[in-house]
Amino acid sequence: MDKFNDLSTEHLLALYRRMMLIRRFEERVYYLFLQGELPGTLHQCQGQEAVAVGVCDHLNYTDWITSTHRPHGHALAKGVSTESAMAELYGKVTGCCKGKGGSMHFGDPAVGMLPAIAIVGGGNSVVAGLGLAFKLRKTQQVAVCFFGEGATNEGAFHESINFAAVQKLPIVFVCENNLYGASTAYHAVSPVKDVADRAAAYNVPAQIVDGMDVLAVRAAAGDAIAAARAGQGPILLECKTYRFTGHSRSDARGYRTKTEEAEWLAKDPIPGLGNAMVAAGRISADNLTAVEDDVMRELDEAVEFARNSPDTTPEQALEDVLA
Amino acid sequence: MDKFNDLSTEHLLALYRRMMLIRRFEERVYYLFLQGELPGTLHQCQGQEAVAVGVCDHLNYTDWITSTHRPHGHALAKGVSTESAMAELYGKVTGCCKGKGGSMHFGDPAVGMLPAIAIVGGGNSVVAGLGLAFKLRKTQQVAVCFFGEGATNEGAFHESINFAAVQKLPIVFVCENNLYGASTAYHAVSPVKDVADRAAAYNVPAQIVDGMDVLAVRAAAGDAIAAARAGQGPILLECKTYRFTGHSRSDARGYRTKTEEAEWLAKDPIPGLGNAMVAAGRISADNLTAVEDDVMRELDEAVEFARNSPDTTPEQALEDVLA
Amino acid sequence: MTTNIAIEERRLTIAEALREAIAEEMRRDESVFLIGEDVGVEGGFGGAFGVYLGLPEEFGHERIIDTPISEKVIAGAATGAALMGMRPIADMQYSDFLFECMDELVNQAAKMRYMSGGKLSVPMVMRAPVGATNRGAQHAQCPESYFIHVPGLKVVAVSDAYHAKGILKSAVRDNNPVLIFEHKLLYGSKGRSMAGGIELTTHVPQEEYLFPIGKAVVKRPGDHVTIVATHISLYRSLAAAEELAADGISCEVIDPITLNPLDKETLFASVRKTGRLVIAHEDTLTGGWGAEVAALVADECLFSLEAPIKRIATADVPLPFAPIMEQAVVPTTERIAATIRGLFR
Amino acid sequence: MTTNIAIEERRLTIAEALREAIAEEMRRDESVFLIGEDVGVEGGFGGAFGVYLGLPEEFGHERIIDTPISEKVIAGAATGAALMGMRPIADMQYSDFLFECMDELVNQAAKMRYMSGGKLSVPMVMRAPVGATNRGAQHAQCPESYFIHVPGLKVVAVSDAYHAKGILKSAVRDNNPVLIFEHKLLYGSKGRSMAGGIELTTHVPQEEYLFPIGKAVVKRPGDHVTIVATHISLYRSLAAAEELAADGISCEVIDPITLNPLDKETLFASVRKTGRLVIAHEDTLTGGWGAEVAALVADECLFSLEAPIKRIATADVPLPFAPIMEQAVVPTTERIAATIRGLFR
Ligand SMILES: Cc1ncc(C[n+]2csc(CCOP(=O)(O)OP(=O)(O)O)c2C)c(N)n1
Ligand SMILES: Cc1ncc(C[n+]2csc(CCOP(=O)(O)OP(=O)(O)O)c2C)c(N)n1
Ligand SMILES: [Mg+2]
Ligand SMILES: [Mg+2]
Repeated sequence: MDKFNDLSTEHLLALYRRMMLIRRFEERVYYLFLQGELPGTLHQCQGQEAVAVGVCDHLNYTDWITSTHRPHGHALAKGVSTESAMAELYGKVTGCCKGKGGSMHFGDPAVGMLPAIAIVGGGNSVVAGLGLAFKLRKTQQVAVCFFGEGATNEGAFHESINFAAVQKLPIVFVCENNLYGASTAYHAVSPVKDVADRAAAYNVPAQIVDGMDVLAVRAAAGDAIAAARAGQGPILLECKTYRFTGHSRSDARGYRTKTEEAEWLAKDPIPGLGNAMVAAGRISADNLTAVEDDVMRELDEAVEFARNSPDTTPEQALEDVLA
Repeated sequence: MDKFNDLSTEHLLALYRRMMLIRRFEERVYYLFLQGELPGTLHQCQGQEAVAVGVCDHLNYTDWITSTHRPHGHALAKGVSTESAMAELYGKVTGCCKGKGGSMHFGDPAVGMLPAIAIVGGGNSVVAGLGLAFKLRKTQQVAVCFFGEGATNEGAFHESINFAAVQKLPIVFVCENNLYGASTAYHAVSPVKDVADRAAAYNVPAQIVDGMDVLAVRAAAGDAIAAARAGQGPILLECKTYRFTGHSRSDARGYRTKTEEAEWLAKDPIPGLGNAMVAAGRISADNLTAVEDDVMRELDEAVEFARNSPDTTPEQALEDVLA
Repeated sequence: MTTNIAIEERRLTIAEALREAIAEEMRRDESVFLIGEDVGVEGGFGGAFGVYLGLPEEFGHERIIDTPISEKVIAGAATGAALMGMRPIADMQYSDFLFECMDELVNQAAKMRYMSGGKLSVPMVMRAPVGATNRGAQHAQCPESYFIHVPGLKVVAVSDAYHAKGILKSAVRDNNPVLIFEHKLLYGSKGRSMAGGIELTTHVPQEEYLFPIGKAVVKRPGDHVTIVATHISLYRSLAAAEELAADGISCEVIDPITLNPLDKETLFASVRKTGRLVIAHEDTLTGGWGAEVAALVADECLFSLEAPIKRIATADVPLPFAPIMEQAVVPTTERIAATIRGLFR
Repeated sequence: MTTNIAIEERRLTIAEALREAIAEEMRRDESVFLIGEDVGVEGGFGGAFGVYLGLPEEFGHERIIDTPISEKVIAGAATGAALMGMRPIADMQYSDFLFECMDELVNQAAKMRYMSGGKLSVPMVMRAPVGATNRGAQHAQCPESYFIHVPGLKVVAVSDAYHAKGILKSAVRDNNPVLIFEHKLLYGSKGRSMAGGIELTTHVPQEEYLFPIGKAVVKRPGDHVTIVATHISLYRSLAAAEELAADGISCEVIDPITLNPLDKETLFASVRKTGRLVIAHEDTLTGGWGAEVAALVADECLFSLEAPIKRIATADVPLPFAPIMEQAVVPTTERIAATIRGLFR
């Protein structure tokens, strides 16, 4: 097995493209937000792309994920269409949630993603039910719960993983440990070094993964998802990662140092994979540029699509409360 | 040090008496309940006396405890007067909570006991504030949180011990692991063998204690309380114990075996201590009988007191909502 | 016809009726399952009020799921499973514990459909026992009113076996989260004397039937005053109505059954006829569901009113333990009757 | 007098006024402390809306306590510390997260005094920002109404800097748990245009003052209709009143400030004078606090009413993200004005 785990160049480029799509999506929507074109707020995931992409690479549309207030990367990795994601941010009726969800509630049942849950720990509670449904139906589906390290201090984290362990539910708990919950450093509010230190309290296997390396994430997630699918119960993956931007769009990041930021920027997963592929002679630098161009075109189209989509109507606000 | 940890005979007899008081109190109120003299329901603690007594032996009235739906033993161990406890069960205005609390909310600020909290895990949340107040005031007071093993699956357990660990609060978490939460066996709903297995998730020291041995409890609690008082942060004591009766007054205990019950009955902490003292020549059997007689007299008086106490009035129901 | 007589003799308690409803729905639909604390333990209680006795034997422990003491995950698991098309019936031993899973109910179960733009639904049922029974403040609440305020939830209060069975079956089939509140003293398991002599069984037909969510029932027709009441207060209202009839005051007593969405049609028609409205509930007064009923009528039927709208509710206190105090704060037949008499002076 | 002019020029935003109140109370009383998520982190935000900027520098990290993301323990620790005689001010970043600690608020903080037979008290404050700001259903709620239903809690909604400061100081000194709800768009930190042009500062005197819990303020006297409103709806009501004045409809606009206990005296006096009542709030309609106000008036002032009681509230939906839809469901000046005009036809 080579350093790419014998993945085909095509496959590697697909991973690269997916990460690039997320990165440029985030940059584009930030720009649009600053232009005043997008309402509300944004919680962005630049830097964390490898986690979403590495995990979701193993999932079918019939597998489900839950996400958080920071869901753009998870959505694009799981297959929510770029157009419908963009349109959602514009509050258009063509958005993945018909303009009702917005940035914090990205999701699409068609590709196996619940509306993201912006209550910290909320996805942890709800994912228990996804796993339970799959177990009861014996369908071999898997549920993946994405959450930040900050969420591990919520009661929901505890109750959910405990129940999942007892019931041996097919759930992979993927903690994106980006060191901070809003402005608060994990170590300042948690007495353990790693989130993984908590898995023993539930007799659940845990693994610490380099969340800046999409191949490392992919490998660990592959094992975890396969185990969950095989009925071996839940697993906790702690992916060490970093958000390159602020917590939300107005965050000046005064609570962390430039040195720390620079250290993590150096681990950027996207050039990380791209450069390695070039160095290994799998592709040329031009291939990467082509991917990026392709992504930019997709984003241009998505913005066009969103801009040209019909607005929601006041009447629509009253629909979809009850089934 | 002898097997009694060099405790004076007087001290040992006091421990014995306190356990006996709790045992006979529980038996008496069960009888009164069956007679229709007491309203509501009862969650009793026969078999678990050593935990409450061994722990509270180290506490001053300025130290505080929180308790649960099963609080009679904690109350009597902490020093709530037998009369006011009994009167509370009668719903009399002389009760420790003026008849407003009842069996599940026993408590008395005068001796350092909050009204017991009958929401499983509720005391765990609130005790964080007791510890925090003591820390902020630098008073060297300690808070003890009593809870069952069932409570450890509540989010409150997790959030509270995590916060206490981070803040190094002077709290001793005393888990009375009596194997069952209502009808549900701990092992059926928890993936770990011991509650103590969870302490590492909070980087908190833990100790498993024979909860049927008051001297063992007393020794472990002494260390834990001293450490907490010295500012070393929270500790988790898991006391293995058993309730000899049902979960509440109407429980036929069909979910556990007679064999298991017999095994635990054989470990009864009260004759355990009494017989050991006699065997060691510290006292004679007559001493024990005298203690028991004394306890019975105290209980007779308490019942008399309660019966003769004035009823509450309808008007009093409207008082004490706001300060 | 003798057959008819035989059928009419089939009287069940609410506990039995609920058990039948659950069993029937579980037989009918593989996606229905039960989840909660102490619901299926062998040698256990069959749930806190014996509703589930016998169900694990028929349906097994896969579909009767005993949980840790973890209300958040009970509600979360029910929500999540419902999102995947299952039809969970979740049990909250006492409704007082619902406060432990408010986020899952208010922010997740109720909002998921809307946030998904109508692409998902949450067909779950949550059952919760309410009411004061000499157990003090944390085992006595009637928290229905908190939930009528949550868009996306349906809220039901059942007061007799017939409607309990019919509406629980409707709730299981409903594609929305439905909370069903039942009064502990009305289950039948605690006996009639604890319930103040209320008849605890009703006729429940052998044949399957449904009772719709959103429909009220006129329990006693009358002309002079409309009483809207649930649970024990409903029976006390009926007793007061009986008493007042002797004085020539004719009360129309309505059991709303569904508190949200409320059957406004039945309510408004009655008030337009009687010109007077009294609401009785064991939930506390301020911000209770009676306020919503009053507000609706004060908007839609104001000029039909011949007297102030009166609410008879539990006093605004945490429930006290002592029976004397407890009885002093909950709505009694006497208070209901006296309040109504006051409207005719 | 020039001095007076100078004093009147001291205008603060609500965020600044709250900060002053907290600082003054922390200086005055050693037992006051602040606890919440991201409240005191160095280089952080000073709380989600900047209210706490500068406080850690003055009071240190012992008294400005940053917690894990653990709402239960924030509320539990505040309750417990208050029981020990401390006076915590707890911060809930968004009021939507209150559902994570309902048990601690409803079952513990509110009931501890009563359960202890009046021997204990819980002098805590919990602050929580409300309101829709284009963030979707889980960051938009106005959950005041849930809490007016809890005996043992006091509930306050502040809408201007002067009263915000005065009542927060009273709340800190109050011996009961007090929940204070503030509207995100009114803090001043998001700017006036986000708030639809509302003037976001008011005069706040240099000298210390308190404003009592339980007292309403008549923001605009009038004769024909009483409007009770809070937060943004209050300003929209004032705008509607201005507009209606041109049509000869004279509105009395009341800011209740305290939602529980409500200042019934001011409310009833106004309705008896005007004969008409309109309630406007951004909380959703069904079971909202407007229902309680309506129910009280329909009981106590029924025969003073010359028109149906109208409630203008957010539609019964989880809040939508898209601004068009959000604006369609919250109370607007137009809806308030149109509803009131309807009462005079
Ligand atoms: C229950 C709850 N509490 C607080 C918040 C406010 N909040 C939003 S994101 C956030 C930090 C989350 O940190 P983490 O879980 O590490 O995720 P990250 O933002 O780092 O991706 C906080 C405190 C919330 N949304 N929900
Ligand atoms: C939040 C909550 N959930 C459920 C209950 C119902 N209940 C009361 S006691 C009990 C079992 C508690 O078990 P454990 O913590 O082990 O204490 P034990 O009864 O064994 O002393 C349960 C489920 C409750 N009171 N509160
Ligand atoms: Mg984080
Ligand atoms: Mg136990």
